[in-house]
Amino acid sequence: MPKMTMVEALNLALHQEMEKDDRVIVLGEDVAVDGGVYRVTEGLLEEFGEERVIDTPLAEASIIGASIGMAVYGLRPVCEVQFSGFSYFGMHQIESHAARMRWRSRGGYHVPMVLRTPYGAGIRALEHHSESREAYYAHTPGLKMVIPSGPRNARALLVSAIRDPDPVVFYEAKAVYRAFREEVPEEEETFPIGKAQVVREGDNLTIITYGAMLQPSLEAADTLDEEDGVQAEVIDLLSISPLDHETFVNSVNKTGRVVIVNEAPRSFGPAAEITARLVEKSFWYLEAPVQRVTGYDVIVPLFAYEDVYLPDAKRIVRAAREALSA
Amino acid sequence: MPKMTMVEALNLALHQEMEKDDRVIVLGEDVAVDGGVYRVTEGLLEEFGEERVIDTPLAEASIIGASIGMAVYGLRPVCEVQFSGFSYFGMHQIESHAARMRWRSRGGYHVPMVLRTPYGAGIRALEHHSESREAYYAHTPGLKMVIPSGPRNARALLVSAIRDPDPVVFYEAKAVYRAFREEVPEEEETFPIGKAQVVREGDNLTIITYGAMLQPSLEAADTLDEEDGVQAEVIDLLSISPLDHETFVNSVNKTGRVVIVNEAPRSFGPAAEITARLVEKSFWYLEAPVQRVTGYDVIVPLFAYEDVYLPDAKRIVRAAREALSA
Amino acid sequence: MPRSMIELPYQIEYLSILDEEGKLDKELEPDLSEDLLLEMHRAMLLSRRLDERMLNLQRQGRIGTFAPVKGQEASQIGSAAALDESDWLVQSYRDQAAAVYRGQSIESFLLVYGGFFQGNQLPEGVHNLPVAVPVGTQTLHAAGLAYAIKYRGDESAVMVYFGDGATSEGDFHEAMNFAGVFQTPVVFVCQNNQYAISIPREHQTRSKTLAQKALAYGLPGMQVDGNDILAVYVAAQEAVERARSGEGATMIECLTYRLSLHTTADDPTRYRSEEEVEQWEKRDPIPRFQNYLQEKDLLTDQKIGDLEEEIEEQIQQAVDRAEEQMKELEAEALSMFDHIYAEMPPYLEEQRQALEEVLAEKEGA
Amino acid sequence: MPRSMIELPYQIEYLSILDEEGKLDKELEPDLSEDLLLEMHRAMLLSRRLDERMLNLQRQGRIGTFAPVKGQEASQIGSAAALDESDWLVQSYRDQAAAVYRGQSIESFLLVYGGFFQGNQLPEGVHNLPVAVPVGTQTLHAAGLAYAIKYRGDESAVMVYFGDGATSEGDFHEAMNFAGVFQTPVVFVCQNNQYAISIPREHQTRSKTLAQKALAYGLPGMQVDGNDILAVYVAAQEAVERARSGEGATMIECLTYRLSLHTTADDPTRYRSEEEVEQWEKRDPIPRFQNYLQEKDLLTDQKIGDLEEEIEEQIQQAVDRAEEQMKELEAEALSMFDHIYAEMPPYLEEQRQALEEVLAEKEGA
Ligand SMILES: Cc1ncc(C[n+]2csc(CCOP(=O)(O)OP(=O)(O)O)c2C)c(N)n1
Ligand SMILES: Cc1ncc(C[n+]2csc(CCOP(=O)(O)OP(=O)(O)O)c2C)c(N)n1
Ligand SMILES: [Mg+2]
Ligand SMILES: [Mg+2]
Repeated sequence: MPKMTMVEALNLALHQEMEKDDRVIVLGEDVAVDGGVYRVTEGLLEEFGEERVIDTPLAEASIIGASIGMAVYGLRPVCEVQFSGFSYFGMHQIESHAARMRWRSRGGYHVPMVLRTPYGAGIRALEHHSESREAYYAHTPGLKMVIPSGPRNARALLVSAIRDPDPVVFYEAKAVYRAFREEVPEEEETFPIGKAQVVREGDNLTIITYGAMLQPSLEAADTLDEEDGVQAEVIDLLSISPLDHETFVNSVNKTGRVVIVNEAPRSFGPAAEITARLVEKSFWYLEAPVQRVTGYDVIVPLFAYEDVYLPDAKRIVRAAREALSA
Repeated sequence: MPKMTMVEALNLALHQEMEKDDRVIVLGEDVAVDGGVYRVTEGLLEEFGEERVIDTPLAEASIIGASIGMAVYGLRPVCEVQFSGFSYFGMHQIESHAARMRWRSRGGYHVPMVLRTPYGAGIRALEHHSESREAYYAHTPGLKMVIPSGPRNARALLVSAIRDPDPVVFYEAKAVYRAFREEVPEEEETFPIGKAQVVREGDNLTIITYGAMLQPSLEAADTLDEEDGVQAEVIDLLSISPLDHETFVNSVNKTGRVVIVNEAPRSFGPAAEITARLVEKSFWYLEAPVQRVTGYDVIVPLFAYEDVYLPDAKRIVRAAREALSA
Repeated sequence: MPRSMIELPYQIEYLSILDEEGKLDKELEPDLSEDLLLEMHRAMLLSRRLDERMLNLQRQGRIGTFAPVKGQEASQIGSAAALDESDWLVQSYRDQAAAVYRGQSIESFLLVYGGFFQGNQLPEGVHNLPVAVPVGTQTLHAAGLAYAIKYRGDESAVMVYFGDGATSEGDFHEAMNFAGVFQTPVVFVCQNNQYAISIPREHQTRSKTLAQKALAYGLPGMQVDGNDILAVYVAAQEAVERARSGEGATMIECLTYRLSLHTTADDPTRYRSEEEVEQWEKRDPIPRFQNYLQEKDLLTDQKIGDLEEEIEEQIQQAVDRAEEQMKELEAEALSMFDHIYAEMPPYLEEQRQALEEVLAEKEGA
Repeated sequence: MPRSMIELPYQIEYLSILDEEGKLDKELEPDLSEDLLLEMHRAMLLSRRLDERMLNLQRQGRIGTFAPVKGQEASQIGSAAALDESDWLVQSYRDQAAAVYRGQSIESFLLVYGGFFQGNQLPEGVHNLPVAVPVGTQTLHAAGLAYAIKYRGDESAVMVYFGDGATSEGDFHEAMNFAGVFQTPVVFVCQNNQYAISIPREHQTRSKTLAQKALAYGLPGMQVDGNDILAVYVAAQEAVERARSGEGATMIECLTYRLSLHTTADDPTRYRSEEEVEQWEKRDPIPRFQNYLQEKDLLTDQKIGDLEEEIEEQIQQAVDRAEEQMKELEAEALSMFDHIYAEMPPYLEEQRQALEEVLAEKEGA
């Protein structure tokens, strides 16, 4: 199996799905000739031509709105918004139409589109290039919200997202894009949307996280093992919506202690919903307050302080010890 | 003191603030000649002229974006988006600029604007006219998010919002607009943004809510009193962000049992954040799982089923009994 | 050329064929079949009577808010008549005339405006999109649909309706630009009915015509008398042909007038004068066309009378069916969980069950 | 007029004064003071050298991504020079030339691109808005600012910069329309540098010029040679005058070229040819204007040499100051909590304290 970065793995998924299914088309700013500013769509133009790999005008609402129309006609548009910080330009199309067309038409039309967009901090970028606003989408009925954490699951989830009959917002962690390589099989792999994965087993504590925060969470688990003799179970959500609470509830019912890690701002963020589900499903098993390790409720600072802003293994360990000491 | 509807009370606030301060101007679709589709801005054109009471073209991003420019120049625009379901058209202006201008300019410029917009179900309206998406705004650093529950606090909070040096998203519950009258003093009243209010005292249970959900919550409290002999403390949040957790934490530390009521969809909604704060601050006082009584995670149905969709006193009572029986 | 004028590829045309005095420009008169002429007439009349009936139902509280078509029938029927079944119609919230003409049922609209989303289910084979309420947003769906049609090598056209107010929204701009760049087969039909709720056309934009906005996208734009169904038909037909033959998009501005309320929640006396409305009543598209047909001996007073009765009966039956269905559907509140996703995720299933319990309890009580 | 052409109030003008061969149209030559001419020249040169220096710093990892101005200096300085101090400049992310010309410091940009938001603090009295990264959004701020100016009866104008790509965004459309309807004193300056990252101008929109987009809003639009600082100045001056005198908004399209990278993260060889770049290098605005000044005996080789040295020194000092400040600011991470709100709410105060503890612990470790 070749070792790939997340960028390469996503590119593989697009190549293979486009080969298999001529309904799949790719559109966005700079996705064709330039191959995408992160090169996720590299080589697609050459292979599939400009009718299927479309450099659009600079207008996000139109990228999203036109994708809706394409999807209604039976295509499977995979559109790219260059940075998630610019996806709000099309928020009205997403909320008012992508998420509702199936419902509005009583199943007569549906919108099997994927909105791919890079999110998150950690790559020394400009303002608006470091946000994590997955909660907007996760809070919107009718949408699915997926965030892979590494090359292999990114590829599998993108394939699943493309085949999903409903609109999927697909966040790609810029910090993971080229951070490490993983073996990714040439043969098709999918991963069910709405399922979380236990990536490290443990009995003493549960760490729930996703996306770029998986790596520091695993690092923290190692530290806890080495320094505290604590076995942390680490859960990678992969889907933010539908949120697979069954998997993390099972874990917390076993460990009784939990740290949730997300890089989005804390208030009204993903960790809040996870906490609420735990309170509903695992209340009698909780032995300590749920710990949220998150971005602060501030504008993500320009990059001089982004490492301070971002949750890291240190902060996660700190929170874990808090949970363990209660 | 005259008895007023919420519409009249909001209108009073606008009249008085515009009289006092010529920086205050009002803009939006149909706010001038028509007096606003709900008549909240009625009479302002006649009194203050078309330079201060502006019928804009039909374009929400421009209403919001132009307000930002006006605010930077020192005005205090109170803009109206005709229904909150159309505020996402300007989401990029809100997220990228209204919420950030102070931060970006290191305090050099700020955006003292109010974005007034009717929200919520219960008035037999068309699609997109019944949503509650306050969580989008509450999750966005740099914004304040306010939702009054009745005529008197609506007036006081609108005055405070207009005077606030930061951008305030001001949700007005359509279901409350003309639902009842309250005494509203002619003299100026303000109410601090970021403060909740205990509107009914009780020792057995805490109900946390806001906006249009206050009425069914109070009704439920009455039922609990009459039928169960239970004294519910009812907290009206008024501000969703900043969220005044101190007030509800104090209450829950006393009662140990809590029901949160919001009409927004449940997942990733306001009740989740309130739950998370309680877990952080009141964990050791909680005697039962927190109950969320919310809208379902569906598109708000057209009006035939909106009463079924909306939380009502019955569902609140049910949840309260659940909390009490644990 | 240091200081010089730049020549633009398009100019803006104006078209009128049958004017408000009933004067016909014979040279421009389209050669339409008797059937089509009568079908268009019937569709306009049906829409007018449906408006009246719905207004009644609304006033009696039997349905909720809706937006009457009155005055704009020619703009809708004239343009929709230029479409084939395989073409697509992308509608907004005031386009019942065209939608019904294209095969949606009257009762489906009654259901929707009666608060039942079930009405939005389209009959098989009707290529309409459901009503889009957020102003201007549907123009982008049309642009994307048209792209897909082109990609598939199909020969259909897409027609999208929107109002004068909608031209101010960014989505309209982006849709026109998208359609221009990719030469997609869309016909942008602006029903300029002079108002966006209370905002008059002149206050909506400073441009002299709305049609000229097409120039910003290198597209042809045309202004027509939107109360002249012949002019609307001819313009639409040309644009649809352009679209089908791969020449790309066109914008048509139909000059018309909303003779009734914005919606049933609106009070137009707050923002416009009776005289203005009376002026426009004289330009009512229906009598104008009716006279034309009578002069052509295609209609008589007797035939019109029969037609009116037939239409009344048709509407009455639809109302009856709709009210019956509404009664039956009342108990179907759980259907609010349907069609949110293709497959219901577990957390929704849980919520659905919770609601089921609540409903059972209510029933029990 | 059954089928006829509609006359529009505006046509689109093209303006060039000093062409790429250095040929001067004497009749159109503006009568500018020696000081202003030299000041504009210096500002262009400063920007060019700053670009080069920043590229260096970026390649060495001392600052992060930024967008070079190279090639567009005349469009920026020519237009900004038409503004008074009391006028407003609303900038985007490639407008350092104008911003510095208007009084922002070089080190402030170095700080920002070095990752320190502290650089965005504007000096007192400089009426620039901070850099807006989301394409096109700033046009609306300009429209609103201008409205406020008009409301206050002040006589300032607002100038807003944006690119060819930005004209595709809905915000541009809405801003132009807003400015048109309310006749606000805005000058929309489009720096059409032929690319939006990799997307060439022709693929951005089907319209022949960008200037003609003004017609959609009933506004005057003009296309100028954006590498001809005299033409840019004259067009801008006229538009600013129009604005100040209450005649409303204007759009100016400056035909120019981005000679360098989109940003330092970009590889332009992927989407454009060397020949094309070379063609445009011949139209470089700086030598063209320099020759003009030399022919006017306002500059000599000697003077240019001195000026280059002076600029190098100026930039060096700014770099030194910036790097010193960055070092000092490194410890100020807690300032990320500042200026989120006028007053820090309690929950933020709590988070700030939590971070303080984390930082203290790290320091301790
Ligand atoms: C995005 C959005 N903003 C506001 C509204 C509320 N609204 C409904 S119709 C309307 C006016 C539309 O005017 P126009 O486009 O001219 O169409 P008309 O109603 O005249 O047919 C407004 C403001 C809406 N539906 N969508
Ligand atoms: C709304 C938005 N979408 C995408 C981007 C990413 N992006 C940055 S610059 C740019 C191209 C802009 O082109 P143009 O307007 O011509 O300006 P130029 O860069 O050529 O000066 C893009 C797509 C952005 N900053 N904002
Ligand atoms: Mg209209
Ligand atoms: Mg450009």
